Amino acid sequence: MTCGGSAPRDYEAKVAGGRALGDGSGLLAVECEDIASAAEPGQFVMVRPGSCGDPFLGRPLAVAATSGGIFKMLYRVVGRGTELLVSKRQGDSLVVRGPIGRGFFSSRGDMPLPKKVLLAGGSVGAAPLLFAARRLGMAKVAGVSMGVSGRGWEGFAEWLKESFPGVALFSDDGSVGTKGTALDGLPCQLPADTEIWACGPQGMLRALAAKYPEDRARIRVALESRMACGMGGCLGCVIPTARGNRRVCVDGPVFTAEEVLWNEFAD
Amino acid sequence: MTCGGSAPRDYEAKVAGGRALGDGSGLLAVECEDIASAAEPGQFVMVRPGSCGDPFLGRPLAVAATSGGIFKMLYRVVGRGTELLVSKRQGDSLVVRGPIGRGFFSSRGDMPLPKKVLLAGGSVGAAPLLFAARRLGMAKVAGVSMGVSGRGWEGFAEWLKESFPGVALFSDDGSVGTKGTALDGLPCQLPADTEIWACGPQGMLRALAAKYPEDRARIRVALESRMACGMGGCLGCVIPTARGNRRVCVDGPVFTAEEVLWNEFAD
Amino acid sequence: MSSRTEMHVSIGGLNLESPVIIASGVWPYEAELWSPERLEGVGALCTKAVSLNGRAGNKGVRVWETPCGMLNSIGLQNGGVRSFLDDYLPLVRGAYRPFLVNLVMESEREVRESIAALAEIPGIPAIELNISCPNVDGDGMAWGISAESAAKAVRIARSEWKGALWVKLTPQSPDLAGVAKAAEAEGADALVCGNTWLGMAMDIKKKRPVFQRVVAGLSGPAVFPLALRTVWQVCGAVKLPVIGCGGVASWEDATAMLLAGASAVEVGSALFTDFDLPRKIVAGLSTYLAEQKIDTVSGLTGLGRHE
Amino acid sequence: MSSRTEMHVSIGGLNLESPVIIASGVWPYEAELWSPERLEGVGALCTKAVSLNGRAGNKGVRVWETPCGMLNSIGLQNGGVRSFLDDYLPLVRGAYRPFLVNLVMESEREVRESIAALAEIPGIPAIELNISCPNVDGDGMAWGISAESAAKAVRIARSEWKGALWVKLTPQSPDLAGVAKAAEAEGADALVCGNTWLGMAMDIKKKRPVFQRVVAGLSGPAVFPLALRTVWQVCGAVKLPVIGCGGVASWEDATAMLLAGASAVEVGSALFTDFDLPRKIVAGLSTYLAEQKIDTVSGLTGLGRHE
Ligand SMILES: Cc1cc2nc3c(=O)[nH]c(=O)nc-3n(C[C@H](O)[C@H](O)[C@H](O)COP(=O)(O)OP(=O)(O)OC[C@H]3O[C@@H](n4cnc5c(N)ncnc54)[C@H](O)[C@@H]3O)c2cc1C
Ligand SMILES: Cc1cc2nc3c(=O)[nH]c(=O)nc-3n(C[C@H](O)[C@H](O)[C@H](O)COP(=O)(O)OP(=O)(O)OC[C@H]3O[C@@H](n4cnc5c(N)ncnc54)[C@H](O)[C@@H]3O)c2cc1C
Ligand SMILES: Cc1cc2nc3c(=O)[nH]c(=O)nc-3n(C[C@H](O)[C@H](O)[C@H](O)COP(=O)(O)O)c2cc1C
Ligand SMILES: Cc1cc2nc3c(=O)[nH]c(=O)nc-3n(C[C@H](O)[C@H](O)[C@H](O)COP(=O)(O)O)c2cc1C
Ligand code: FES
Ligand code: FES
Repeated sequence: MTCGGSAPRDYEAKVAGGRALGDGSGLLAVECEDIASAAEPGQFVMVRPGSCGDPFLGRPLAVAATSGGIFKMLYRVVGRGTELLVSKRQGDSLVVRGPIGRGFFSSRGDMPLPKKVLLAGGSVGAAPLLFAARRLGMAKVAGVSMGVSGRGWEGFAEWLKESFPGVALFSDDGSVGTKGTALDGLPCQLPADTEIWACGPQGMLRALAAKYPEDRARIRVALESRMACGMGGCLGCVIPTARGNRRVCVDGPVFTAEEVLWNEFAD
Repeated sequence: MTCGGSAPRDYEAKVAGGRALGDGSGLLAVECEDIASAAEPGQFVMVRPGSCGDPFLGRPLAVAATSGGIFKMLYRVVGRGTELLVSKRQGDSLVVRGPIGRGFFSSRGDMPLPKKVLLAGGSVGAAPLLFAARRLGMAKVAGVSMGVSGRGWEGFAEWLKESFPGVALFSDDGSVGTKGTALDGLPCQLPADTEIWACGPQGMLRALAAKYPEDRARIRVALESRMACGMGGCLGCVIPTARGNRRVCVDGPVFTAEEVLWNEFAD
Repeated sequence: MSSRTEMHVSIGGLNLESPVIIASGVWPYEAELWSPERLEGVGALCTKAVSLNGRAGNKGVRVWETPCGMLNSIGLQNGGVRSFLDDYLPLVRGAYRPFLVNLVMESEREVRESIAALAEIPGIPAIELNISCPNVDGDGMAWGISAESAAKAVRIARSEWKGALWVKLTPQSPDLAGVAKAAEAEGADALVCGNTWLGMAMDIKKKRPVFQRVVAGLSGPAVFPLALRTVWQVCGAVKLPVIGCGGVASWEDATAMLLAGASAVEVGSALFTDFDLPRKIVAGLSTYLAEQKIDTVSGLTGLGRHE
Repeated sequence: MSSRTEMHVSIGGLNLESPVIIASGVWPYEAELWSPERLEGVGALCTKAVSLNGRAGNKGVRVWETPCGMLNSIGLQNGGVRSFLDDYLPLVRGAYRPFLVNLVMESEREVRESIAALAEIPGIPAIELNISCPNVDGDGMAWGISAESAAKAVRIARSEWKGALWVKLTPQSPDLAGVAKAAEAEGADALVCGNTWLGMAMDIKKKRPVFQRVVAGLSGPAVFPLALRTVWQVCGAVKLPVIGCGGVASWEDATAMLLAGASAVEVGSALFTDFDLPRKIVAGLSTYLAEQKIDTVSGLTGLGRHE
């Protein structure tokens, strides 16, 4: 159960800037040398968005990019925690715990990188994939397929196109890109030298595992789960895997689609 | 028990600006037409300083000035609630309940104004007195005596001098103004045509009542008490008076020093 | 926003225009606050505690903030039942809403006398019997702690009072289900679940408890998960309508209470920071009903119990 | 900041460098987090719950945020006592601090076997007996609910275990003082007061309880006023040292617990948002001692009880 990476730390960090992407999504840049220099794609931070005792728990948000002593997060407003992020301005302080977990690279252990990687994401699941694309280098990225729910996500879609030139874009209602899901942008057969790295809603990841029943070992998914501690302590975030319960926060959040026992849990 | 004034309302108001006065005290201006136009000196508001569920209760703060649709408050950082006020900037929103209570004027009922008023205050007790001085007109104000604790209050003292030209200033340690308390700036005998209007720590108000045992009916004090509701509902803020328990929030906060049973309560 | 029938609930002898009730001890007898405009969304109101004789209440600090909540030790300050009838009843009636007189369960003699005084006046729709106070005839434990003493309290009140009788339970009871069943058996018309939770605070500067009586009652959002659990348990134990009370501060909280089996909610401390909460709860419930394609708010009651 | 002797406390057979203990179930067996640098201010640690055999824990949602607190329904997930000894004990020892093995009070047979396994290994300083779990031999109620069942639990453990034995009470007991006295009489060395508070949450989108077992344990700042009250009551009932636990999230909270009679505090959920809390508590206590002109932290214990 001991975690390979190093345990996260808590920082009182300053907001370096933010950018609204429309309809409750946005980017937030935070000054934190330690996290920015150590984070890898797929890792995340726990952000305490308030300035007081409530909301009580941190909110898990993936690291979407790093540059210099700054890291960025991509958020979507879901409830009161993320709502508080919208009003953050440069200079505001923010308590963050991180970087947390095994990302797309460290979760491989000694396994070499594949020749090609297909990136597949749903809405803000784009965050770790963007970071992964940067680290992989565009030459290795065989394709990017992204899905959003549709109307209201136009601003976000623009940002996706900016961030992933050539992205295949899908939406549930067809109002943005092609009607369909991120899965529709993926090949029927997964080429032997290729892996899929994915992040998005559980339903999408489940469908992805179902689409390639034979190739699940070559699919890496960054999972979500309700979390209290983000340090492996509470056992609140476990998911059932072939090796028993595993903590999404520090044993993951990146797992292979093969490890995860998709049928034994529902959101 | 029914309150003479009108019951307060809740407003989601915007901060119009702020000014630090040094060492944890400051002024905060808030846009709220209704409160600014209705408030009288001695009335207060309940401010919920956080943007979330904790701190839970509003903080009582006196109205220190009004102009146009804006009212001002003078705060001193005491704990986590007032601490949160320091970081408020223009445009931030703030939940305020007000205006609350009977002020220096309405608490008189039909009693005519005296010819002269002496104002005596301790630290941020200056707030309602400043407002009272404006409403009375300087011609009616026979003198202003203010006490602060001393070192660390230099910025605040400067602001006092600015706000009350000719103020007699005292401090416990003599580092600001004369060594002593606001009481030392008051005459031994209270002239027959004069009232004292006071606001400050309970100890100071108690001492004031003790200084003029015969003239307590001509001393009006704005009291403090722990409050939960600021609308007369919880009965949390009562003090013992000659007429039984009275609620500081809506029956006061201004009482005559005669009504209050000083010996029956301690802070 | 919401049609009248959509929010209508009929509970324990009262017809309410909304399932949001103002809890006892929080709403002042200030004329303006009993005007319809200031009571939007409110289905009914509970008065402050009324006892036979006037009570001065407790000395010293009476309220204290805690994380997402507050402690209070008011001590039932009130002018007694006569003063209530003379000074405040006209005001209370003027709101044109069902109301409940929150009656302190004192000794048998006292409570019989209080009820007799209330019964003399026509048009008092309901009593909310507060059994959180010590049984001075008995062992000094609160009337609401055991099923036996609760049964006795309800029996006494029921024999004296013909109108609607709601019983307000105390979460300090180790046998809430038993107390609830006892109240049901003795003829209560509805149960309010519940009152404040026993807590305390320490003044670390003065190195002594904040409250003169040491302990005090905890209320506010902090207790919501606890109160919801007791509502779930009590609704599983009785057929009587149950009113959820404790920490309700949003329409989501109210909805959770209803889904757990409550027929209505009482809101207390949250009004200290938001006058407008009842209206907001009704608006939220109305939108929720539409989304869930449920016709009336009473259709929510207990819906969360069938998995 | 604080001298060693100032913060030293000696409780129920253990010598601690500070009165701040990490509560059970919150600190992971991650090597780095057991290094001295990451444990500044920590006087002792409780392990996660250990049961005789491994337990998978509960399915479904396990944690849920509430106002200033959280609910958990982890279900004692652990690998069993053997796995604890083989996989984690070396790590736990490496912290060079007193530690307590949080032992689940299961059936008599199971708990005897678990203790036998622990007793075989030299150098395990203390057991923290968790009597919040149902007594499967008895009526299914938690061992810690009644004085009788608590007495039996402590008797069993005491007869098997020679080291320090702390007993962790559950606030769900209607007779906390009785339970505490029973544990004292049966030879417990200290009492931890207490565990989580029974609450629940409703998922209003899914219209069903959030947790598969419906109820879950409430912890965090929200429960602090309740926990402080239980500490006050238990300290009034027994002579044993009491460790305050529930919602401690600042040095002020820890001070309040000590003044109420506790000899130390355990911190749990607050570590989920602040790794540095133990160090901050120690720093705050140290400043407070200086201001109050009190020599050692043990001098605070019970100081708030003399008015
Ligand atoms: C490893 C990981 C990485 C994530 N990365 C991102 C990201 O980069 N961008 C982004 O927008 N979102 C991300 N999420 C989802 C994000 O954590 C939730 O949307 C957020 O916690 C919602 O908080 P809230 O206060 O707005 O909602 P509320 O519903 O008010 O939150 C209440 C509680 O539920 C938890 N919660 C609510 N939704 C989720 C969820 N989907 N997953 C886990 N916990 C949840 C919250 O953390 C909180 O404890 C990530 C989640 C995980 C687990
Ligand atoms: C009618 C009235 C008018 C006031 N006007 C002013 C003013 O103009 N400027 C100013 O700086 N202060 C004023 N005060 C005092 C001010 O309310 C407290 O300093 C403030 O509430 C402290 O809050 P906190 O969160 O910083 O402190 P904390 O100690 O963290 O507060 C905890 C709780 O205690 C209450 N509390 C703490 N100190 C006091 C106090 N002295 N009086 C009443 N309640 C208290 C808080 O309201 C809160 O509920 C006034 C108080 C009253 C009753
Ligand atoms: C200041 C205050 C006074 C109260 N007075 C009474 C009372 O007189 N009678 C009563 O039955 N309950 C009384 N209560 C309890 C409330 O009616 C309610 O049951 C409790 O506060 C829990 O609900 P809440 O969390 O919404 O406040 C009082 C509560 C508060 C905060
Ligand atoms: C996620 C979680 C897991 C817990 N697991 C255990 C446990 O295994 N054994 C135990 O005795 N207490 C357990 N507890 C209870 C804590 O040790 C502590 O008693 C309780 O949370 C109250 O303290 P707090 O408010 O500081 O968290 C757990 C608490 C949490 C939040
Ligand atoms: S969030 Fe606590 S173990 Fe993963
Ligand atoms: S603050 Fe509630 S009655 Fe005054």
